[in-house]
Amino acid sequence: MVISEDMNIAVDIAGLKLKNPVIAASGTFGFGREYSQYIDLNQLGGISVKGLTLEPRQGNKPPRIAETPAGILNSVGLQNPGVHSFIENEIPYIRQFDTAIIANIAGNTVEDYCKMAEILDDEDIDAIELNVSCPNVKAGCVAFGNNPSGIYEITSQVRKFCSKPLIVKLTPNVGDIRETAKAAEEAGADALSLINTILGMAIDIHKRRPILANNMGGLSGPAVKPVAVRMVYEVCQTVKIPVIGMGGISNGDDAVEFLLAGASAVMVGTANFVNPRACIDVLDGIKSYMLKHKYKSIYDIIGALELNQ
Amino acid sequence: MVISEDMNIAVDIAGLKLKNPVIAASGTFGFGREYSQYIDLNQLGGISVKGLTLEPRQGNKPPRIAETPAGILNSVGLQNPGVHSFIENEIPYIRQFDTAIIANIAGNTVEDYCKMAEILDDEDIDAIELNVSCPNVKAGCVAFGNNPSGIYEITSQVRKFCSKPLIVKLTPNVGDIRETAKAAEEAGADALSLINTILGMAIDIHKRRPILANNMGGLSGPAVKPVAVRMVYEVCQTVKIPVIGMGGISNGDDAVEFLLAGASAVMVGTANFVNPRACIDVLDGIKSYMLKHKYKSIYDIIGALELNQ
Amino acid sequence: MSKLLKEKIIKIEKLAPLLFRLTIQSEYIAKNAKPGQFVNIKCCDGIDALLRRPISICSVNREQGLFDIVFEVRGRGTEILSLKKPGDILDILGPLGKSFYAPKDNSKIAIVGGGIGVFPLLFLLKELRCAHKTAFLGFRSAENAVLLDEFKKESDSMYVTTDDGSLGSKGFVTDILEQKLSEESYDIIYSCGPVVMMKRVAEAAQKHEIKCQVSLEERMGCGIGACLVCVCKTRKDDGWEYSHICSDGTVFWSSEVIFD
Amino acid sequence: MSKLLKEKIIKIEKLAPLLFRLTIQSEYIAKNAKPGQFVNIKCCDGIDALLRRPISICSVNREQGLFDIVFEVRGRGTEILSLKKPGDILDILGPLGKSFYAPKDNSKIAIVGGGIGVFPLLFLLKELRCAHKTAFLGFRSAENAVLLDEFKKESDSMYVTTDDGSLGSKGFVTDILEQKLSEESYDIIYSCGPVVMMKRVAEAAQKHEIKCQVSLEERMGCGIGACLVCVCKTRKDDGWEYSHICSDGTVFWSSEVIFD
Ligand SMILES: Cc1cc2nc3c(=O)[nH]c(=O)nc-3n(C[C@H](O)[C@H](O)[C@H](O)COP(=O)(O)OP(=O)(O)OC[C@H]3O[C@@H](n4cnc5c(N)ncnc54)[C@H](O)[C@@H]3O)c2cc1C
Ligand SMILES: Cc1cc2nc3c(=O)[nH]c(=O)nc-3n(C[C@H](O)[C@H](O)[C@H](O)COP(=O)(O)OP(=O)(O)OC[C@H]3O[C@@H](n4cnc5c(N)ncnc54)[C@H](O)[C@@H]3O)c2cc1C
Ligand SMILES: Cc1cc2nc3c(=O)[nH]c(=O)nc-3n(C[C@H](O)[C@H](O)[C@H](O)COP(=O)(O)O)c2cc1C
Ligand SMILES: Cc1cc2nc3c(=O)[nH]c(=O)nc-3n(C[C@H](O)[C@H](O)[C@H](O)COP(=O)(O)O)c2cc1C
Ligand code: FES
Ligand code: FES
Repeated sequence: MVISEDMNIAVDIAGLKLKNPVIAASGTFGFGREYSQYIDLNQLGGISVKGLTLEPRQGNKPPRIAETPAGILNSVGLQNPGVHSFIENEIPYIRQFDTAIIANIAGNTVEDYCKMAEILDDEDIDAIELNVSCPNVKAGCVAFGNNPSGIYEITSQVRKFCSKPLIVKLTPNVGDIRETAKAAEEAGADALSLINTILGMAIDIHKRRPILANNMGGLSGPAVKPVAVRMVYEVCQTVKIPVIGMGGISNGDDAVEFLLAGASAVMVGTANFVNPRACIDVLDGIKSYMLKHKYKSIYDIIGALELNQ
Repeated sequence: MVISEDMNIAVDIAGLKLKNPVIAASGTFGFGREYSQYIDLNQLGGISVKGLTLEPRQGNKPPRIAETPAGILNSVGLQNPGVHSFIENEIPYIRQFDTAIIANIAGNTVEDYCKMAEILDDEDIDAIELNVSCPNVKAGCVAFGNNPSGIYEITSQVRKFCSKPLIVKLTPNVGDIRETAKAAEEAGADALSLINTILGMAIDIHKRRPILANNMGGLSGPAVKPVAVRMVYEVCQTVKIPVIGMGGISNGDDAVEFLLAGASAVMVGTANFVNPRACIDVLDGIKSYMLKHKYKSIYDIIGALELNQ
Repeated sequence: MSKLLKEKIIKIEKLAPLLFRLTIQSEYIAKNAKPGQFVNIKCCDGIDALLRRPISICSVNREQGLFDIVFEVRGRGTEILSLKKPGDILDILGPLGKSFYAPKDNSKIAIVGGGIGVFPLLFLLKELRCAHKTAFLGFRSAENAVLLDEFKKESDSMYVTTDDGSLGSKGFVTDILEQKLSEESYDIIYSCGPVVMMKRVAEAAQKHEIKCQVSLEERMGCGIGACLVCVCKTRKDDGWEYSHICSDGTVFWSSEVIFD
Repeated sequence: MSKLLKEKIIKIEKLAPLLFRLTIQSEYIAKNAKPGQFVNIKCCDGIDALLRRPISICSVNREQGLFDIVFEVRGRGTEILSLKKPGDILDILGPLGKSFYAPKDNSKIAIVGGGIGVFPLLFLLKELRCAHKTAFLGFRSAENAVLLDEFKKESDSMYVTTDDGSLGSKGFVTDILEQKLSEESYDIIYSCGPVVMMKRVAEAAQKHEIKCQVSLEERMGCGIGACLVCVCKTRKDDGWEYSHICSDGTVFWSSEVIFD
């Protein structure tokens, strides 16, 4: 751990106050429980929990994961115990720790999203993250995420039921992410998070079939980092609301790229599988970078990128 | 070299006859010359030459390359000696070898493309590849590539001046690549090639600037393979014309993924930098795979993927 | 409790052309591991073979603080692992997963292993203190039938089959098992190997009303129950659900599992 | 002619905390390499540190068929390289690039090196058979000022500077060069190091009307002139063009180069 008494690394994401900018990414960190034996959850800025649906879901057939060069494809398909079980069993557990709880939600219809937002708005969570971009379920959230009007519609509807900070998570599977970003902002999102996974496929050449039972899946991990950094930069240049950056972050240097590009916080996903201490290592790495360059505040880094002429 | 007397690996891509399905990808193989000291160019199915413009171009400022996890970003910006110098100095050189010559062309206006097609149509080349998707030049080809109507317009115009096989190269930086693919097919393309590079950015965190002088660049290499395979599969399901697949191919197994997904041939790009013998290794790998599984014809593999239910 | 450990490789042996045994120094694993558990190994630093590879624990030496794994080279990760040298440090997460049910001392048990699934059962045999142990071991060919001496030492009777008949009886290990089951019975059967094999073992056990545990495999992400990728179908009152092999298993009662 | 080679590492020495010398067995490179040329090294199999890393040849031993490189650990590739052991096989492309101009036997020459750029000039000094050789060597600090004995042996006079004054004179190597140039002249100056340094060397050479060659660096893809990424601005009749450092250089006449 880097000593950093006089360093200010707390961030405020449209009312979501985080003691540091490192959040565990949805779907990669369960409900925190599983990682508590390897790291002190109190040290995390926040946890975005596994994507929740109104009713419990079993998800897709296995295999649900394939390794690709410097990345993975997953097709979990939103297996989760449902929002009610989350409220009953998981919130109390995570609340033992001093870390923000972000409820990541997904649905098949606008009504699903609204209902979940309404239910969760009364619960002890810190923010809601709209997953309108999961590539692994057939109906529903995909359709909203890949066009500006879909995003606008769902965001503005959910907004009515949500008094907590509302984060809209954007998909990279679009022609111009600035447009979906703008739509979410105009519809009342408090913040944006990106990127979700990139649609991909891996083939078992000996079986002549896709490795994933679901055929396609979402790409994440180091491989996607340059695409994610570019998109975060583009979005930060386009909207005024804060942005949470993610995609392939494995260490502090990776996180600093996103912060420089304009992200106010970062999420760490796939790296948790490789290194259960990844979130802490990312945080320590950010601090080392600040120490080395004598930055006192995380806001000295956020958006500090200068373009080459 | 795998012995394969009775193996049929020749492919016919809408009249472009290749003795085998392995082509060196545009921009990664110069004009063949540079690699002739490491491999026998006679063994290649074809060479897609460095992207040509009507007039010579100097390209972008350096640095023009950045390494990313399992990939590279490049922003060469189409440095090339111009189409006339190509005709005078390069065609005669490559023609010494028994391999197909694909002229990759790019321009700022539809007229540029048409003029080049008209000029090249009389020359001793085997096909024209329209680069309507280079992310590294500001004006011009980007604008055509990222929407169906742009692709339709340019393809149908160029078609008028081009009696040779016309390949349209698609960009992955779109929401749905099936739409640009369909547009190119409808406009008269003989074949499609994909993917070009994915727009990305890498940041030097100590200088707080993008590594590339041009700030953004195109991602290629192993990292993009799952995205490329997915797109090739999607396009092959959508159009009837043949497809040339590429994106991260480094060995025979990678190439077989693209062939199974429906590509009639593959191009090898970034891998040439890592391994100057990459094209030959890819070819040998395809043959080994065919031997192992006792395929007699390359057409037994092409499109042979079965989906999981 | 599992831990993230950096442990030293003590020995590496090539048992067959693609089969290796690694001996690793680890007080923690040697002390805490139970039969059926696995470790999740980062085969190399960096992004090449990005994910950890799950490998079962094949035996432990509690006094010397050592444990063994036996693995087959299948792809990039296991290839890198096979090139390790004594003295190299390995990044290990473990021990992970639930272990086999411990039978009563006077039980008569059988283990049924196939292929690479044979080796984790050696750990079980070694740990079991019970009246009578029978080992049914199936291999592809004689070449892969290694560590037979150890299996022999740890069991009261042993049956070996190979697919090609190059050692023991020719055929599937389940053939012999089914044959034996018509003659004698066991209190419990433990099985690890290919799904088709375990399915047949489960069916045979059910037919003869013998308790049976199987150790399942699936592609994994985290290995600790967080990413939810490693599922298998298990029964529940009103139908089925997806359980997670890494954390709910890898060992399940065969009656719980829906093999389809 | 360059070749794709798999060659054995003979020796690895740590010269300073982040500075290493590798000795590699290669008949082909030892026989064919000329001063100023480089090799392009695949630091590891697989995708970690994907691209080859260009490293200059620091000296060759033609009799024994060996060559040396000296490199600084900067990132992932050079880190992996620094962990190699004697006996490891290295995947090398080389020798690449154009070499330094060979001066007349009776010439009086100077080399001006800065930082890591010092080391390729040792090869040049060793090969040059000329009347008088002066070495100007600039380092960050005493710690990095290694192989001085060898430079001393190969030169008739030698000047060393360090940025912090911990060895030799404090300041930039170009300060001493400029001072010396007001007293004596050289037939040719060869330079390798940071761009700012080479720019000053080029300006001093021009001022004193001395021929000057510089060896440039840029991020590379292929190293053989195919990918067109490694450019520098060079003069031509009607203005400038982008030349390719890997194939048109790395050595250029300083009068050709536009430093901006
Ligand atoms: C709980 C468990 C215990 C295991 N115990 C052993 C053991 O003791 N000895 C042994 O040789 N093998 C064992 N395996 C299988 C072993 O994990 C795979 O052979 C190994 O992961 C293959 O990795 P690779 O890099 O060589 O292959 P690649 O095909 O390159 O791997 C690519 C990806 O697929 C995964 N993968 C590929 N095959 C399998 C498989 N059969 N099971 C799970 N994941 C796979 C890899 O982990 C990796 O993520 C076990 C698997 C599990 C789930
Ligand atoms: C012709 C030539 C000769 C060289 N000779 C030497 C030498 O003799 N000794 C020595 O220590 N270094 C030399 N360098 C610099 C050396 O190539 C880089 O330090 C090295 O590539 C850094 O790789 P890395 O993986 O450690 O760093 P990373 O930063 O992890 O590398 C990332 C990418 O950037 C490239 N890169 C980073 N820094 C440089 C740089 N300064 N120049 C070119 N590419 C860079 C890498 O090649 C790689 O593609 C030379 C460079 C060139 C172009
Ligand atoms: C196994 C897995 C499951 C995921 N599940 C969800 C999810 O439920 N909701 C969501 O918004 N994102 C989900 N994601 C996407 C991640 O939150 C993140 O956006 C993506 O993985 C990119 O970050 P990374 O490269 O750091 O993993 C999942 C990712 C993985 C790998
Ligand atoms: C340095 C470089 C230059 C390129 N130049 C061109 C070009 O001029 N025209 C073109 O159509 N594609 C160009 N490409 C894209 C490649 O042809 C190919 O589509 C892409 O790199 C994906 O394949 P790969 O992953 O095998 O490299 C270039 C790629 C690289 C890396
Ligand atoms: S591997 Fe992640 S839940 Fe089992
Ligand atoms: S590195 Fe490819 S042209 Fe110089």
